[in-house]
Amino acid sequence: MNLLEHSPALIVAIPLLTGFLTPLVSKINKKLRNFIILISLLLTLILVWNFAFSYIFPREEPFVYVFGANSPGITLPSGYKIPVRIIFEIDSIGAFMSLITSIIAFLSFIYSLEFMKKYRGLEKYYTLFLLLTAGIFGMEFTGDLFNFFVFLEITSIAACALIGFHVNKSSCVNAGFKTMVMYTVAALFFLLAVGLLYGQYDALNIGILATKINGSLLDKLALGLFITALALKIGSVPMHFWVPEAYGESPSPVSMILVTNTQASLYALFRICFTLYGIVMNTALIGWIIIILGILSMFFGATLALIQRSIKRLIAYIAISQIGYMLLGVGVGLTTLENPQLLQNYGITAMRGGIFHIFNDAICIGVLFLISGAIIYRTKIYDMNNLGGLARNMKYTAIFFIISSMAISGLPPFNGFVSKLLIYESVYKLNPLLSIIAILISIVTLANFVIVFHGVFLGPKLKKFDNINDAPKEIILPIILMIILIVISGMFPDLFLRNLVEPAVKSLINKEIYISAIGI
Amino acid sequence: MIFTTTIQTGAGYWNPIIWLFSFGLISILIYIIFTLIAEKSYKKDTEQTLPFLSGNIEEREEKLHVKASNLYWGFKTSLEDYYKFISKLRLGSDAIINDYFTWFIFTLAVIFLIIFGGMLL
Amino acid sequence: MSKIVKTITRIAYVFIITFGIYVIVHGHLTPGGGFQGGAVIASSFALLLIAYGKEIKFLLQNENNFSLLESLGALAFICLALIGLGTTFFHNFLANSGILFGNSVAYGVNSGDLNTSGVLPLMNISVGLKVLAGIGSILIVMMISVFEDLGGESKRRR
Amino acid sequence: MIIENFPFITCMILIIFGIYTLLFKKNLIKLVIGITIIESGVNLFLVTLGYRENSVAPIFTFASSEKMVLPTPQALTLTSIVIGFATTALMLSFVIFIYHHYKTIEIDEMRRLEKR
Repeated sequence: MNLLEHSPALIVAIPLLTGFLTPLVSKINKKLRNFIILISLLLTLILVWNFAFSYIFPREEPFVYVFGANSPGITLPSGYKIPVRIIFEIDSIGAFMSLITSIIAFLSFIYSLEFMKKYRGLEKYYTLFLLLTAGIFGMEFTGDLFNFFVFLEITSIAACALIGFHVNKSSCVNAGFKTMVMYTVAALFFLLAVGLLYGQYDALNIGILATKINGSLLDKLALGLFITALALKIGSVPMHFWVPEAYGESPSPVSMILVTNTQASLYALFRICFTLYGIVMNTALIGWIIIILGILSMFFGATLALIQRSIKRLIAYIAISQIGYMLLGVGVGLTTLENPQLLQNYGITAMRGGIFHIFNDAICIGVLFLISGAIIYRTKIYDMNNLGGLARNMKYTAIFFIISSMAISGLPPFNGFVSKLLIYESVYKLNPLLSIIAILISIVTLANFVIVFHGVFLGPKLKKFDNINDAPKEIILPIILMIILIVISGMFPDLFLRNLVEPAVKSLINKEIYISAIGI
Repeated sequence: MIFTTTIQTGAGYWNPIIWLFSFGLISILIYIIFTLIAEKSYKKDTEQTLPFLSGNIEEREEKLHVKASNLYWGFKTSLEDYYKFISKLRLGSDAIINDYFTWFIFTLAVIFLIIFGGMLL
Repeated sequence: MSKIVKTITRIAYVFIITFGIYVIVHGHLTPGGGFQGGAVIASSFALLLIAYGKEIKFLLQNENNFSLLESLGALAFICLALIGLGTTFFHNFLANSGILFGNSVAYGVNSGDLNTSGVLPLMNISVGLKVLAGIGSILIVMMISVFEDLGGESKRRR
Repeated sequence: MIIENFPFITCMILIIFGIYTLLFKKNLIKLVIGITIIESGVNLFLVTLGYRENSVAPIFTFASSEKMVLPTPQALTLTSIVIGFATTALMLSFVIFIYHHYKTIEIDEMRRLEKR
């Protein structure tokens, strides 16, 4: 076996290893520490890209990686086969999510270098950061419900400790506590659902459970628990409370990677709805639940954002409403899953829109958090009412803000427009009302960014900002890289749709391939 | 070719290159039209460009900026009832952990209702 | 704390630590393992901190070293897993090899052999190290902030 | 029948107690206790799933019966206890820091202080 075939394990292990190496190296030299983390994240990025493009996307069937042995199960002397091993099972959508995670984690680290420089306790910050990254990769790779729970809790703990990183600010600690309570509750209900399934079928593996599941009363109970717990983790209305707290109070690079963490839970929701329950349950019903959650998130997120005063909280509410679009797109795909004709007619298009929007949301919301971080880095002010006229001092930041906000509110010719157009035109065929709401919410989103742009960047020059200019290179560099990604994916959406999104959509729809890959 | 950018969206298609091209063309057209019908009597750097504040003393420049939370004032005021309703439902930012958890249990109950009720239909 | 508590703590903590080490080392034979043993050892730290308070300078001043020990434990764990990469991650390369912990397990009823099951005892030990250091450092940080709170309040009362 | 289901009933009761605590108690420490109660309920549920009649734990030392239970549920429970420990520790540390800032751990008090 060549070393590249161990990529799934290495992708999780390298950040973990570096994470625990960090406190040791930090004793010796701070620069060496930063260098090691940079190298490890770069290595992870390269490994993820190589793995995705040489092992996942060209092949139809998912890649199964078994820990500690060569086959996923053991055969007892009596001939009974049980899948006892820890396995990673990666298909196109998992690889797609991990691509996003690797980019975001790498850029977020570059940004942290300068942004977090002046704080103490950085070795703990980087340890938690790398732990969070490893946890997100684990969530996206695992083919086992209990391991998913473990990685979910790893990310919860790391994320909440990062949210409350500024322990001398009362709002940060408060946000960390609230988020932790909600995350833990969600994870416990998730575990209860896993237990309900295990008690009936003696399996934890998603593929094996999917072959055994028969839609009994307990299965439905577990489905309800799964959907609610994961809907809390993705911050869907009416369980969105932790989102503005967490995104709004955490350091900006952390907010960016938290968006990816949220999306990993979104991936799990899709995986459970499509693969685990896709065969036995009425998927139209689950699809409608997800559509309703999506519509609620879109509507309340965008309208509540209008009355926010803190710039980061406003973006957090926009992030809630963007999650709604993904839920809407993929939910519409889910309603048509049982009907191949409707699926071809509009279901696949909706799912393409929804999945492509995951990428757009990670990039655009991420860069918006970075930009707000750049503003906060220079002015140390969160409240938009005390800001103004910054376009005179921070020219490039203002331009980047325009591009990213146009992209996320769905204005042509950027990437957000493409995914939203795909969603509008396909959702219209299911129910015109959904499409109309989606378009209206896009307008409200744009209005929100007009508020930010006018309040922060326009207006007369303020005296207190006289000696402020654009943020330093280390902060601008990741922003520029992400803006380039936005522009490229806006100019050549076909490149992304055909090479990344379509395999992901296919792997969600063709659930039998995922289920049969374990082979027990 | 890798860079074929036309995307079929179900009901239509989208091509950013064509869009950019036509956008540039239309902008140039509009610019030409506006320069043709522009006001000829406008002169730069004269008194006619100053704002007319009906005799009031001009405020200091810093105070002229409309603050972020005052933007869309009318819109927000007309939606005041909606925001009051939201805050009565404890969905806004004034909710506490108990409210968060109440909504969690509520959603759980509703989703159970839909799943079990939907099966009966 | 009263003299009785202090005396009993002084006697008991040695036994608690010994028992914790037993639980860690016998993780692959009896119920227990790295986490449980580590938690047992850490509970002795908690006992010391509660009984003696600020007198336990050995613990209170060594919070950083505890964090280092914690990372060392985790590093050892991951490195052991990485060495298995010859076949797969987490592969038990020491089992039945005859080197360290390398005896093969006897079939049927037997009294248990400590020198078996390959990397598992090593992993138990590293996990135990991580857990005892991790819980220890958490306890120390919590205790320090609690002492600060108590000190602050008494100052304000004056 | 009822005796067999007794553990399941117990963990249901535990979970309901935890939910009650989270719904109606306004003290941060009590909230953490509520979460811990739910957690114990879930852990009890998991470990109950692993129970099989007349079989022994899968330890080779002095094994008296040939029937051994699959240790997966125990492993799950153990992992979830470990994770629960970590989350509880993190939450309690947050509570300590909150007490540092507000000098109270009652939610109502905290809100009053925030508004001022």
